[in-house]
Amino acid sequence: GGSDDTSNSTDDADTEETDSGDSSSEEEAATGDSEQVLNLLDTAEIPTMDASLATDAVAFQWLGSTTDGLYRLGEGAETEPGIATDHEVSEDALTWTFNLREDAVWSNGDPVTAHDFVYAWQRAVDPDTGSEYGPYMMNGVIKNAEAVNAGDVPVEELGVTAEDDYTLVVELEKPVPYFESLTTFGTFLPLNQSFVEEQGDQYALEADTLLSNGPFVITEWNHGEGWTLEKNEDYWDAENVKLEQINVRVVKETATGVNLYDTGEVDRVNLSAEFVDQYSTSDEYRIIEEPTLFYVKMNQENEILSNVNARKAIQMVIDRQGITNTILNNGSIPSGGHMPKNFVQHPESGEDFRELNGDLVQTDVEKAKELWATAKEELGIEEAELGYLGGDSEVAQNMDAFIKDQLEQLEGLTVNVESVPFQVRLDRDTAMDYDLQNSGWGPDYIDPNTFMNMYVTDGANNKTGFSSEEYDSLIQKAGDELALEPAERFDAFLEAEKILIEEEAVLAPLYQRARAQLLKPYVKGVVVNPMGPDYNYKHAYIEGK
Amino acid sequence: MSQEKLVEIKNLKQHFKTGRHSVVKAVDGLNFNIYKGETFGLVGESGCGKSTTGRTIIRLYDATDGEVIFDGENVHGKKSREQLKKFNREMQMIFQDPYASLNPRMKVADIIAEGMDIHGLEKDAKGRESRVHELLETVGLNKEHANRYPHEFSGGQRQRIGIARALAVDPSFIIADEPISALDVSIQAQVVNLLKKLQEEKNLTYLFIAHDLSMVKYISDRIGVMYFGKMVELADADELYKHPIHPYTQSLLSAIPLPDPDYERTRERFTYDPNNHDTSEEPEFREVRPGHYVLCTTKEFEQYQREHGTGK
Amino acid sequence: MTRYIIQRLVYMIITMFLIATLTFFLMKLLPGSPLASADKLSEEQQAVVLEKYGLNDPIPVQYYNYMVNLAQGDLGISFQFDNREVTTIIMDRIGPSMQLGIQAMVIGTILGMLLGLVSALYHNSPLDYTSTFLAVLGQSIPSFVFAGLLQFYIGVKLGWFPVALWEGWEYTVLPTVSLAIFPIAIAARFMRTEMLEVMGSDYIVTARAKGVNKFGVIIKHGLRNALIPLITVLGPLAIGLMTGTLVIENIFAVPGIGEQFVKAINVNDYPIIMGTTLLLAFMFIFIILVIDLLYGVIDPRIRLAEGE
Amino acid sequence: MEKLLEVKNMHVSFDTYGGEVKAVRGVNFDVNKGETLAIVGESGSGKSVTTKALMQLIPQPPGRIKEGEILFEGRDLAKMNEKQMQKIRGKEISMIFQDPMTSLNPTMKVGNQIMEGLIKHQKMSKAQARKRVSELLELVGIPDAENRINQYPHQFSGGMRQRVVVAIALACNPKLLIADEPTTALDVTIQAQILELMKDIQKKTDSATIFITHDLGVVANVADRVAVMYAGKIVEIGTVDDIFYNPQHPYTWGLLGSMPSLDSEDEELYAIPGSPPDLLNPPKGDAFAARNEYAMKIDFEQEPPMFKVSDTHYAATWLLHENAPKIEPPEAVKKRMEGNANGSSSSEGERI
Amino acid sequence: MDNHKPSKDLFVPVDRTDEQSEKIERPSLSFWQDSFIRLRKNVGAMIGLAVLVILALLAIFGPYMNDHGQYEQDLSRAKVPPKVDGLGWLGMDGTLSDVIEADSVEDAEQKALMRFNNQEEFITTEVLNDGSNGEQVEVKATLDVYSARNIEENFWFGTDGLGRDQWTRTWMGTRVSLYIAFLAAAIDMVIGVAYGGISAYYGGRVDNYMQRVIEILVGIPNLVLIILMILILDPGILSITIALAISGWISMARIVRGQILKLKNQEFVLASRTLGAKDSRILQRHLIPNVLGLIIINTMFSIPSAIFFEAFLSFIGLGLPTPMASLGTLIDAGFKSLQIYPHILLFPAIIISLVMIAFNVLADGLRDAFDPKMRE
Ligand SMILES: Nc1ncnc2c1ncn2[C@@H]1O[C@H](COP(=O)(O)OP(=O)(O)OP(=O)(O)O)[C@@H](O)[C@H]1O
Ligand SMILES: Nc1ncnc2c1ncn2[C@@H]1O[C@H](COP(=O)(O)OP(=O)(O)OP(=O)(O)O)[C@@H](O)[C@H]1O
Ligand SMILES: [Mg+2]
Ligand SMILES: [Mg+2]
Repeated sequence: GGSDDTSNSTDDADTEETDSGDSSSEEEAATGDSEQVLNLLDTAEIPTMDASLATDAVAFQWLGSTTDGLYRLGEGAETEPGIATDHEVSEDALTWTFNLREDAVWSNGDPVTAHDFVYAWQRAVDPDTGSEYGPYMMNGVIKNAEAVNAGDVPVEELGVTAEDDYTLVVELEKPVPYFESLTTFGTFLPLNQSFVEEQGDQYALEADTLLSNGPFVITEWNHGEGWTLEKNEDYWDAENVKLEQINVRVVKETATGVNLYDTGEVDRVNLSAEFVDQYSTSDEYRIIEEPTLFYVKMNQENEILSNVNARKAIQMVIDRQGITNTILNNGSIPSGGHMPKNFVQHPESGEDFRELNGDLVQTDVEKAKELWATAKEELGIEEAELGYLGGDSEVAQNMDAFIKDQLEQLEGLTVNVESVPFQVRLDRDTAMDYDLQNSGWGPDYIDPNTFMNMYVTDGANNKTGFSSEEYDSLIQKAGDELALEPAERFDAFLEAEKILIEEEAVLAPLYQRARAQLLKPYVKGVVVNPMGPDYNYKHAYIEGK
Repeated sequence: MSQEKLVEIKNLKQHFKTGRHSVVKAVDGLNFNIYKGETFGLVGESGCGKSTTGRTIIRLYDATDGEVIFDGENVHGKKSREQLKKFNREMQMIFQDPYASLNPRMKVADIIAEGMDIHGLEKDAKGRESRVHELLETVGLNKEHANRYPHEFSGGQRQRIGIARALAVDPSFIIADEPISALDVSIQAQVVNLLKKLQEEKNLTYLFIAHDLSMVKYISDRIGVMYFGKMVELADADELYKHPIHPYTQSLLSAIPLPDPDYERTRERFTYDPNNHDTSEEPEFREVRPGHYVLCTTKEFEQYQREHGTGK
Repeated sequence: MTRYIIQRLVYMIITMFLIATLTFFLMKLLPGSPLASADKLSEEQQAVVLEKYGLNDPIPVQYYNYMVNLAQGDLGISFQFDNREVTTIIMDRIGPSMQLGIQAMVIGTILGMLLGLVSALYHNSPLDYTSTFLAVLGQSIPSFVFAGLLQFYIGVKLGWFPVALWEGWEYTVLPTVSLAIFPIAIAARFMRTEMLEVMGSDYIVTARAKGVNKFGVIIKHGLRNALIPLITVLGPLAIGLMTGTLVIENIFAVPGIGEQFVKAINVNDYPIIMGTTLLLAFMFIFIILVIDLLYGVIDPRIRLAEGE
Repeated sequence: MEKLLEVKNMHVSFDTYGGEVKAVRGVNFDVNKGETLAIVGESGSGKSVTTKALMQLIPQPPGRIKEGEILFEGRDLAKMNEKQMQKIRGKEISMIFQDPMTSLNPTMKVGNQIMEGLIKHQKMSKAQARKRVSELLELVGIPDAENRINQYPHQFSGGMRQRVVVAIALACNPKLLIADEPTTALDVTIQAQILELMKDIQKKTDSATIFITHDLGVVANVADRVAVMYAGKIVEIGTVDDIFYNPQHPYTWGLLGSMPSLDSEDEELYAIPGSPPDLLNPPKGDAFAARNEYAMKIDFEQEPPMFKVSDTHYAATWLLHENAPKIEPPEAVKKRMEGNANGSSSSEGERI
Repeated sequence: MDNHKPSKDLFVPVDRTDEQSEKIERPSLSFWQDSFIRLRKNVGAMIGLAVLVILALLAIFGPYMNDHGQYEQDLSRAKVPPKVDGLGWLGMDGTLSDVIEADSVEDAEQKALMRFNNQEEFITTEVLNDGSNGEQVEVKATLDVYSARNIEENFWFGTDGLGRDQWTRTWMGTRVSLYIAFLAAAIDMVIGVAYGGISAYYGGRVDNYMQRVIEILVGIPNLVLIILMILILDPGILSITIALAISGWISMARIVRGQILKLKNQEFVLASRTLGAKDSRILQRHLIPNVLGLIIINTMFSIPSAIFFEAFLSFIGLGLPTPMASLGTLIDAGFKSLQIYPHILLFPAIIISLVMIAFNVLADGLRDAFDPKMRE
């Protein structure tokens, strides 16, 4: 039967490719060539196709589909060649030299050269560009990025140069072991300087004011409504691209998406918990694990939360299994630390980070109550009242209500849920104007650092008041001296996570998100990425429709 | 009847701005006196400014120009609250529309007692109640009516409630603005009789506004005829009826239908054409016969005197 | 008449100015940062980005700049859609909203008036009760429930019309119907009351006394006189519909302005909030003017300009 | 004289929350060709309802004609359906309503309002109708008809509006014109003009008129015969002289007595006490009994039949019964009767 | 007529007293009593009123009719369908069923088992279409949820995604919705009436300026204002109510203004002025009471719109703070699982519709009852 291999598969999440083997057993045999058209949904309009300005998943998705960077993310989160064919790293790991292919062209015919990367990266950190991800991704990574962004030195000083048209030299601030995966990220995509400058303000605002050098070209872009991608015949790897067209429509309501799926208008739809019950028996149902974590952030400036026992009590009292099974019901898994499962593996043993550290938090209501009692004693209080900034997922209401209920198992604790829009929550986070907060984090590159460096003292994303010298030094070491010692570096992160979660209980982990979705069986070869663009459609094709 | 002036109206004007550049001269230079104890009738066609005159006298409108002197004091102009209250007690009004003039959401007792409440005339609830009952009886209703609502009454009864409300503050002067026009013929007589009776009992002075000359003649001592914001003729009631001088008055009198088929069969109506007037000078108000004033030019004056004069 | 319109237009500019000012300052009260990834950037980095949008200036300076640009017809660029002109975005989005709004309005008004007419004509008959009940029901079901049911049963189960999306006229059917329910209900109820009132008035009896038949009486004499209160309520309602309703747009995946607006508010995209507000306010005031002019057309007694 | 309209025992009721309002309770009268019948009576006595019932213009529901025949040239209007009535209305019988301010459609040009009937009944073309409208306006004394046609009612003065209403009613040369208080809203001078106009036209077209009013002066001016209504019934009917110079019903006395005459001196006006009865539960016996100064026991028990006073004059009061005591009518009325003793008219009522 | 032979002794004059002629038959009723009598005769309105009263009573007492708290969660009994003993025929039998399509009956049955987590002993299947006609096989599987999950007590309205008792939550939600509605109406009534009253009564320049202010307020889309209010104030019932009131009072103000403009020149107001009444007295005693009917009716209409608006706010995620429920949040939550757990939506939706219809009908009735024209 063809029903067991796609559904409920929680194992290897990186390659979500439907088995093509039994398409013949479908009621209708594939009749020769199917139309190579993929119909998709997105929940939001593309905010920008300007690589320097992109900040969100939608933008990165379609930038990724239309533009090749130095490398692109392929099967199993392995990098595959993009514009770069290969690269050399200097011994001190500070200088990376990329060799570029010479047959890559922009869709206007210009060759893709090293200058395009230099221009793009300089533009990303140039303060005049107003890029958010430029400084976020490059500061501390590319040499001089911070100074350039602050306007202290001219952009030319940025550590990226074109040795010749097809050789790109990148100087780093410090060794960055995951730099290769970084280069697949949207902010590092090349830009055709003459075209961008020619378009000026208009660059990337419409289908005809942007260029592509990747597998697909945007041929139609109706803002707010959807867009159409067509195969780029000039793509250097065009022969390996089978899909002729991708139609994307913006649909925000899950129910609407499901209805469109049911009527065959679209080929894939993500399901919310409510629909999982209904479709979980379907052959087309599948679950995609993501390396995105959700957790409760605790503000240690709050008197109660400054007590580690109180924090531990909160960690332990929440039934994470209940959240994933009943509230989310979409294949999400309880998380026991601050590193997702199947995200990074030990460089030598290949063991998963999560397996090595195990669940650092166990749900144990009795223990939690004990810890809480201790905490109350230490704090000298009987009652406690905490505010809780709710989440903003589709299930937020239920989730928040559930967590409130769970937390209030701790005697004398009252939790007041506040539901605020995302932007407001960010604001209150920055101002540390919260007690508890439902928060999430997805990786920007494939390395433990993306999760662990958040909580260094005064880190931009810390905002919990957590500060530990030991933790800081571990992260510091991982960035500096251990940069070239992958195994030790990995151990340092393992150690750091233990401090973060087990000892200091900075966060109360909740779950690692998964996507439940319906996918038409005739869609094959779509690669699911753990970061950057959600999907890689380069190798996708339709068969047996 | 004494010849003591109770109200003196001097050059009263009331202009309404109806637009940026348009003004309705509803009342345009009125002069007349009302003596204590008399009934002064004011007639004229619809829209000639009768109501406006009445309302301006009682300060519902601020006069554009001119004076209203009541009992020796100017009614208009800045007044203290006390003075105002005094006027409000001395001068009262009975309104044209018995349906619109009673608040449908108030009990009759409260409507009648409103003036007493405002002026604090009756200190305790008992006194207030007995006074209301007394007033109801005065106007020919009975005390059971006190706790009802206006909609339970007929037009005539409502008008009587309006009269009782006016009487509640013991006024000496009452402006009755077409108090009977909206009533049935059979009810009109009830109200007119009541007004007459009250005048005798309480020595009231009335300004009685109407456009029906026969009823006005019946109740009034003197009558003023208004035309387009101006007084065109003023005389004793009988005098006016017997010797109408101004052509408008003549036309008005000739138009009144009388309940007498024989008379009606032979009636000649006189039509008034304002263009027939002598326009060589501004007309003035002159005494053509003793106590009989007409708005006319010198030329017309002479003519009127020739035709109607007593030859004095 | 022309004078009157000119005068109204001047008032309109003043009102728009005040609205712009008020919204500008209100908007500054919105909590949260307009940056998409404020959580990832250090304060210095944020400042660099905000500089580009002039958001580091003191508020009075920002206000001055905004107003100067506004006077030149420049609404600025969006924050969430980088570099895209607010004017273009709004123009892109207002189209579908207006189309749906107008369709719903036209259908709603016509059907509603018919229902109301039937009610009024067969006053206190089963027909009256049925149509009144329908109208009340139309008012009583939350629009998203109604839209959802419509989509599922008509779109998915029966397949009569496309489930959602925006690719042609047939795609507008379900959203239009969902939107039209409310105007139908309102129009029906108003029509009924007004028509009953009008049908009881003397000139209707006069018309009947002339021997005009019932239908003629209603169409020639009744309708026009019942229209005034109707357009008074339907006018603002029309704006509400034309300026997009988030719920319907979301459910039917219509690229309209309502959804855009709510999103803009959620992510603090000030230029879009401002731009949309101004557009909506303009449409509102404009429609009010149109309604006022219509009053004069429908009822000659209503003189437009004072003293004219 | 030829009878144009004969109304026999007509009853009209309204069903309200409070119960059945018996607005018209058995009315009999007839109208001859070319004559004017005036119906007088106070507000609410059923005058309008009676005439509206003739044209089936009573709002149904709540109103309904409970019984009775309305013979118009021999045809019973009460049995006609809406379609048939539409042919009668405006063409054979037309109506002028009380209030010129409200009886014209404010949103329709005056010309069109007059034309409507012409196009409907005379099958005229628009151009013909226009011409006829000009004539009609001219006829009712509105100058500059060409321009006036295109104006709206609010651009007309009250008197002119009433003329327009008259013009509408006259448009198709009806055989019977019903004028329901056509001058109540106007002041005396304009009232006089309209009355003259109506008489004029009636003379020209030889139509019959039912004229409703409660102003006896107007009645004296226009009527050939008069019917006095009280509480949904005709209590006295006769020629205008019968009613004015030899009234028999105490209610008629009351009406006549309550009008001051211009030459009478200051004596108290005769006033009918009390107010009209509630038609929801009309009293037993004579509806007027409660207000009747001369009421007898029987008035509270039995309804009086119509007593014949003369061939033209009937009245429904027990006072005319042979057993009734001799009653002196009130002073004012007596004076009126005496004043006319040297005139024509009959002397004493003869009972049947 | 000839048959009339009344006896002679009836022809004697009677003494007529004034009392008799002035007698008013009607019993003495206050304005409100009078209106209420008319209202009582309006069957529709009375049914509306009765429905509202019943709903209000249920909102008050409903939550105490079983012993589940509104926030009491238990994931093990999440999404349980409604079950009422004796109402099984209404579908409230505590079962879930689903029609499953497959190629063969076995396949379908196997899927059915999977659909309900393989709780074989509690599943009954019924073959609707055995595929012999060439179509897909259809099997209807019914799961007895209560026995499958070993739940002893009955949930009358079922439970929601967190296993909270829907009966309790629905009535608590009704309570909140009605509360919001009434509060919003009250604020609306106070501000709207005062604003409209003052604007119209003082007229002239005051009116002109006050109307311009309204125009500006109307010009700013109320969504902006409302979202702002909700964001600035602490989220909660009060801020939602205030937000509602911000835009709500404008129509009230307009209506009151129009009405008072009409009334303030009525003769009874003039009469009061000639008696020397102060403005405050005229407003309070004469004007407001006469607009009261309209005010009440308008309020009746603004109540449903408040309920809807709160539902809309829930829809865009700005509704009540979790875990509080209103009918709006319940419907919003239920709507998402409409196709599979219709009971979560059904009951709140029925109640909200009932509330709306009842208010509408009642308001209609009130309008008639207060209309002076309806007075006999
Ligand atoms: N408040 C006002 N604003 C503008 N014009 C007014 C106002 N009040 C009265 N008028 C105008 O003033 C003129 C005189 O009106 P007024 O009411 O005094 O007439 P009237 O003689 O009492 O008429 P009627 O017999 O119909 O009561 C009319 O033309 C009227 O339109
Ligand atoms: N639509 C109706 N519903 C209920 N009762 C009505 C209706 N129309 C008239 N009536 C009642 O019928 C009775 C007679 O009314 P009608 O209009 O005929 O009086 P009228 O003699 O014409 O009075 P007026 O002189 O005021 O015009 C009144 O008591 C009135 O209340
Ligand atoms: Mg007047
Ligand atoms: Mg009448």
